[in-house]
Amino acid sequence: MTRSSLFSRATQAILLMAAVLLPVLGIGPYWTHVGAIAWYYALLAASWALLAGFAGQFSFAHVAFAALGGYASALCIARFGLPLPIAIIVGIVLAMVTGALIGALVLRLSGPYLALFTLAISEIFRMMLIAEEDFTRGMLGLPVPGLFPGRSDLPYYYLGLGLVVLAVAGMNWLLATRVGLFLRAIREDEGAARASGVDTTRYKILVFVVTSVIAAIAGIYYGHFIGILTPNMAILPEMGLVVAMAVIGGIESLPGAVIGAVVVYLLSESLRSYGEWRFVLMGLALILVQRFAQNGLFPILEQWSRPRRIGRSTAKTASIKEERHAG
Amino acid sequence: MPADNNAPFFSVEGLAKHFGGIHAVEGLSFTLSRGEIVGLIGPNGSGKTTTINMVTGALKPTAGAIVVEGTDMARSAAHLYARRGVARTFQVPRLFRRMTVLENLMVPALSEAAARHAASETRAREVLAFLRLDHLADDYARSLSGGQQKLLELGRALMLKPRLLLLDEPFAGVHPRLLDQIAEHIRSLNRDGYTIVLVDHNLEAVQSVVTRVMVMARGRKIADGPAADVLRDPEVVRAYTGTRVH
Amino acid sequence: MAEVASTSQSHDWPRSAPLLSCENLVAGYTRDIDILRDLSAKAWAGRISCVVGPNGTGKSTLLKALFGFLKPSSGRVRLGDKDITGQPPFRMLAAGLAYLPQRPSLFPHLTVETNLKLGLWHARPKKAVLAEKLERAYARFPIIREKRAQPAGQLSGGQQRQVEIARSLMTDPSIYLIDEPTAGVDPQTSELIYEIVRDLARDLGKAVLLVDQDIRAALAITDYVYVVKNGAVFSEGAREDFGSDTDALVARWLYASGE
Amino acid sequence: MSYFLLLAVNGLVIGLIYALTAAGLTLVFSVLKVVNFGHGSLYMLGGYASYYIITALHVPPLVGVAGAMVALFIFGVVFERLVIAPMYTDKVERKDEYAIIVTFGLTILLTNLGLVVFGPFAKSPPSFMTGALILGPLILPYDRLIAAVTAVVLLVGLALFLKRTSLGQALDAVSQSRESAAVIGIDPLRMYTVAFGLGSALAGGAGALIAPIFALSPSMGDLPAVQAFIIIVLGGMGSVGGSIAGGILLGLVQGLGVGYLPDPNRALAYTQAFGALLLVVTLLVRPTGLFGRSHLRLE
Amino acid sequence: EEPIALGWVGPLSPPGNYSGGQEMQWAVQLGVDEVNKAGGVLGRQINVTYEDTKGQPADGSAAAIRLITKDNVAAIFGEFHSSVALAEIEEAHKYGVAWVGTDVWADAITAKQYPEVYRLAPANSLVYVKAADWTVEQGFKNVAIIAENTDFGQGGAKVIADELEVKKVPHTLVTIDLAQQDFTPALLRLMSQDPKPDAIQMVVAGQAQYQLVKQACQLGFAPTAATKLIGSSGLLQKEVWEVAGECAKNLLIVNVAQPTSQWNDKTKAFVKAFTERFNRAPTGVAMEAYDTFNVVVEAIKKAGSADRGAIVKALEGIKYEGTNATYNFPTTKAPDWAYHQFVDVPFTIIQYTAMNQAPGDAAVVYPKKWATSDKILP
Ligand SMILES: Nc1ncnc2c1ncn2[C@@H]1O[C@H](COP(=O)(O)OP(=O)(O)OP(=O)(O)O)[C@@H](O)[C@H]1O
Ligand SMILES: Nc1ncnc2c1ncn2[C@@H]1O[C@H](COP(=O)(O)OP(=O)(O)OP(=O)(O)O)[C@@H](O)[C@H]1O
Ligand SMILES: CC(C)C[C@H](N)C(=O)O
Ligand SMILES: [Mg+2]
Ligand SMILES: [Mg+2]
Repeated sequence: MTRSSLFSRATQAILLMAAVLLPVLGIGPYWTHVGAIAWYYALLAASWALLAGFAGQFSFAHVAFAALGGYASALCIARFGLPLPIAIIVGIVLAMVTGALIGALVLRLSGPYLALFTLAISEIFRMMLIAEEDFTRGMLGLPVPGLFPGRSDLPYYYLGLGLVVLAVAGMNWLLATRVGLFLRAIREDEGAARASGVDTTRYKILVFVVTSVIAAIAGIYYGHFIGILTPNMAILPEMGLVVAMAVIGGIESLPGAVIGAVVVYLLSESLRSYGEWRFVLMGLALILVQRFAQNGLFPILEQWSRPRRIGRSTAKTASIKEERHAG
Repeated sequence: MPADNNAPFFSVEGLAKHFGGIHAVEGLSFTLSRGEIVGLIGPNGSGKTTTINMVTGALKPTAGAIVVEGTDMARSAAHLYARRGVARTFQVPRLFRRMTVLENLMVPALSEAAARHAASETRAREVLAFLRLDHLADDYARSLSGGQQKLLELGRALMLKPRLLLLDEPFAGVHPRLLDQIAEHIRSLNRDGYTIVLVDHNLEAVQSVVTRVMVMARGRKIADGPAADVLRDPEVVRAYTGTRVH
Repeated sequence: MAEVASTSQSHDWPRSAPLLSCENLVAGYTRDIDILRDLSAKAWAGRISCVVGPNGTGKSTLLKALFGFLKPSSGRVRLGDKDITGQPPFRMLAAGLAYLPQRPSLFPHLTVETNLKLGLWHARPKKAVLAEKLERAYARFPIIREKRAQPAGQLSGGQQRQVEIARSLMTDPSIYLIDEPTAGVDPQTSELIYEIVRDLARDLGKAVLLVDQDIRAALAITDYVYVVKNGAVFSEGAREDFGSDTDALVARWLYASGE
Repeated sequence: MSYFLLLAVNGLVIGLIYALTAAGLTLVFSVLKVVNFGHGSLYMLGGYASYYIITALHVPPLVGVAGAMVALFIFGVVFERLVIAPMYTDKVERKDEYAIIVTFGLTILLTNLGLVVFGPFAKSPPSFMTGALILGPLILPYDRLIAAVTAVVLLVGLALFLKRTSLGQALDAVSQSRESAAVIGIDPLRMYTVAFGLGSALAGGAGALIAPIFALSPSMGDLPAVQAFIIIVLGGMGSVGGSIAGGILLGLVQGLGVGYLPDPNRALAYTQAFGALLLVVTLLVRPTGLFGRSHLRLE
Repeated sequence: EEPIALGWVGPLSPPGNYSGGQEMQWAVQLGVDEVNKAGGVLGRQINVTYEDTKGQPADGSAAAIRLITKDNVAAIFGEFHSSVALAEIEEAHKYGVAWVGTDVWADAITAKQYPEVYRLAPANSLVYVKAADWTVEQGFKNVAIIAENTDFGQGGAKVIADELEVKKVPHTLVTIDLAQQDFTPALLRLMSQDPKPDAIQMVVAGQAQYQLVKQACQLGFAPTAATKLIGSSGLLQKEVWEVAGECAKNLLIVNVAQPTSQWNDKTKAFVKAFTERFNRAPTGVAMEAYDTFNVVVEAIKKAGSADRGAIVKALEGIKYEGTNATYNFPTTKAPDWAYHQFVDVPFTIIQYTAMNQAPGDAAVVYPKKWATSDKILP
């Protein structure tokens, strides 16, 4: 699995450098702001890629976890007057518990049933956010205090970037251990994985917990950064956007998902000047990218750079060996 | 593994599986002593695969007990069987198709908590070499030919270092030359103390490996005993072998 | 690559026009790896041609390429004197080519009977014809009759194989491509299946291209043998040229097709 | 009492129309294995298509519905051929997921194109029939009655088509195995196109039936799309009968849920949640929905 | 010289009320073109960046930040949704940029008393106290309030409810979500009450009202002799006739525009220009939007520069005659929402009396001084 070629590591390093340096090189407050939001999506897309791309658990509740984290933290402050760090911890713990619960509930579900079960859960949660207006302020939007004084977005930008790097590194580490192997085995054939001695229940719950926590952290970050939360952060089109980002980047690569998120979000921002045509173009772009870069962008990037076929024994060499046997 | 042939380390009592009205397995009982190598044969649909599914936890029995070293595991999850050293292959290969051949073997190898990565990989490569799949180690499992998939299926079970190995038609679709080698390997595993249950329709091959044969028909066991005797049993001939084995 | 050409002159049907033939076929699953490398083979009406060889050598790939699942990068596939290279697979049945793949190919959620009926989907048969063909299939494979109302996915492995064979017998093509028909099938039924395959050629004049690992049983009914290795024909020859000693023949082919 | 009756009937009627949307979605899913995010916008297109057909050609509203279905069938076929079909080459590793993106792109594209092209102001085709059926305590606007009846007719027709015709069987076959279908002479790609076309037509038909009831807007498909997702899973993927049952059940539960919850404002806010909750409970008990095919693998 | 950059915010796509947003945007465009044609302000052209806020608070705050940091606007104006406005003013306040609201009614907007925030539209308390009093005057005994779940809806409903409470008129409140399409369950609930409400006050913006009108009417509930139906400005768009048909007849509408009889020359010119250019008659919202833009322009003139702080200051002392009223922004802080709140908003209740009627031809039933009819129709 950890076949990440020298190039892809180099590209990642370069991109990371760029991400670190760009704001100080003067992209201006606006693009810093945009970048900081892009990190929110990057966290979601990367963790969803782990959940769906690697573990095969196509959950549609991922943005709901972001909302859960965001609301939990904001409400702890607004309603119970808890200090910020405690509020954040509450958000994370809540996501952990809920993630485990959902992971346990979906144990028997697969494919579309899992996807739509989680969609339903997510909708119920969103409905609650709307309906329990007295507590959540519903569609009015819940104001959230900021994390940093002053009005610069720079600290948020670097916080977001740091979270993305941490999350991706953490998840990649997880994938490099046997857990990664087991998750993919579960995705391929749960029964066969069990027959191979893998405690599938445990790992499925684990992956839900890990990814839910990351989603919740993303939501907490987003809430405190944007300063207002509405139930709409968990609507289906938002989920669709995260899926699109992950898939466009290449669903089986966490850095790929990050790149996908950044590309898609920047694209949607830069199309802004087209006014009402903006989303028309956005939709068109999604379709076209998919039509012509069918396995996602990241694999293409990797392919360009990689010398033709390395390190993979091919059937050609296979048959040569076969000949030797025969001879 | 010491072969203490007296202690029945695995036994099945009154096992049954019903699918709606279909009684796929009914009142099946047998014991396996440590180190035994047994053939399980019977016509298509006689309940062999269903039996394997039950005694590895993939299917919950409708009734009956499955006792492994004194504990009834009839309600246990599949991975617990694997942890206890009960491994199986699938009749139609169920590989991790979008994982490489090597990774397919690493999954069972690492499922044991104490397993080390390097040692497991060495062993996996040994198994691959034996199955003549070593040149395909980095290919996706789904790109294997039909026969190669069966071999990998076998390899995956071997990686669990099982004490009881249940093989569901390991010979089907395998070239006779390789078949002979696999048969030899199964014999040698048995010599090393593995207990083995072999399901296959290639009676010649089964006979060359096992010492005892159980025959199923319509979900029930109709014969059980030394291979030579059982295969000459007229009822077995009528129900199953026909004219093919003499 | 050694060509074990036949030395005997007694039979010249192998030189007659084949019903299905491929010449210098090159094909593979990915662009840079060829599995079939310059492979030529034939199937004659009324004859069974058998393809043997080690695992992973390209036998199934050959059938897939003939049936159109793989587009050859070079070489021709001819049906009679029609060039059918690169035709999509779903056209093949109508063109007279039936295929029994090595991998399971039933529709697991449909009943056994519906699966059988779908074998004739392309022909849109009359009800009476369909009923008669179904009856024939049931008569041949009693277990299928017993299970006809069950979803095919609930059958045992060998039972499913029987349904697949019965389904491919529903149609009346002139050529059969058969990949390991009896893998996983019990001995009695295997015997029946080899009889059926033999009758397809002998009595009904079909051309059969049979891929098999049960070399003994296959050679017993075969007319012409191809040993495939590394995606090309390693040796070939007519069955008749070797007299009637099947065991000797098997030993010989086994040697040739082994590793 | 009559209050609950009215709620139940109203829920039933809406549920049936959503069931029609759901049937299209389930058809596309089961054959192409594509979760069609764009279904709601096809529904929207259907509504506008009928509007323009009716106002431009001055045909009766139901003819407009039929016209919308034809138009959407054509749209679906063209879209599938242009954008989805090319993905079914062996080059593409995970077709299903990529198809999701395409349909997601489609929905963004269509909703916003709808805004640009159809304008931001509400439109509504004429009623099928003005007035309401009044039977004692029961009040049912004719528009809704006619839409529900038409939906039932279309759904039953679809079920018969899938069961009885050879094209229907081919669709079912392809839905289970693309390769096996080719082995028996069915062109899977053609079936994909047919299924997508039919799915679009059904979505369009539902949109056209709703148009006189709820009026048209570029975003009119958002809510029914989520409802349709819930219905197909509730009923069981790939089952038209399941969609009907799921739609009715969803409609009833949502209707009556509103009635039985004591706090009126909460009750209304939770309307959609009742359906989702129903789904969650159903799946926990039956992981393949009410009428779904359980998982079978070839042995 | 560089053009002066201004920022407009408002809903132009779902789930916002984009039809209202569109009207507002057109009216602003008209104003911009007029000003620029006349040579601009302070000799500089004006360039307005239009931000679509989709009716979403989060998009609103993002839009405000974008306008302020990227487009460097001198002032922000517009908006239709109160909840979104509340998010936007936080940013405007943070950066010290003037924010002038067009058609947002929640009290809270001005009640925050941010120096940068000004409002041309009425506060809920301004309008709905009067509306409630009017229902009492009309002798309604059982009022139902249907309110959307936004700051506008909830705020407005509360104002009405409080006033009815004071006047001891029984009332019920039902909250709806704008994403819904079928309001039948809500209506059935009201209908099954005993006694049935004799007036329904809808505190709902935009097109959801069409559904409410149509569905209430199809149930035989309202507007009927027994139950009156009172709505808000979304119903002034002519599409109400297409969607609700006969059902819209006898509808009552709370309108914050002057009746035709009171139009000044500016109003007439604006209506003419708008109708010619966009092929539809403007509703009150368009006039407010046009006036908002001109108020901002006036402030720039008065400030003598496009400096953000100067504009904020200049707005405070402004007196500008627009199409709909003559605007000024008091600095009193009692009641809290009165700060920078324009108070003399023209306020009428009109009633459609015939199919396909234009709002200008509808009967004015309130206030007395402008009334064209003294009784409301059944
Ligand atoms: N879908 C695939 N993608 C890539 N490579 C494949 C694919 N299927 C088969 N191959 C490769 O092609 C070669 C030939 O496979 P094929 O299935 O034709 O073998 P075979 O001769 O039928 O073997 P067997 O007797 O085991 O069925 C094998 O080395 C296999 O790895
Ligand atoms: N899920 C199921 N639902 C209904 N019947 C089933 C199911 N699985 C198996 N059966 C039935 O149970 C019987 C036993 O099947 P099993 O697969 O155990 O046979 P087998 O002995 O392995 O046969 P084979 O030699 O063909 O592999 C068969 O008649 C089969 O149809
Ligand atoms: C009726 C509308 C003019 C109210 C306004 N849209 C608001 O949200 O405040
Ligand atoms: Mg079996
Ligand atoms: Mg093969």
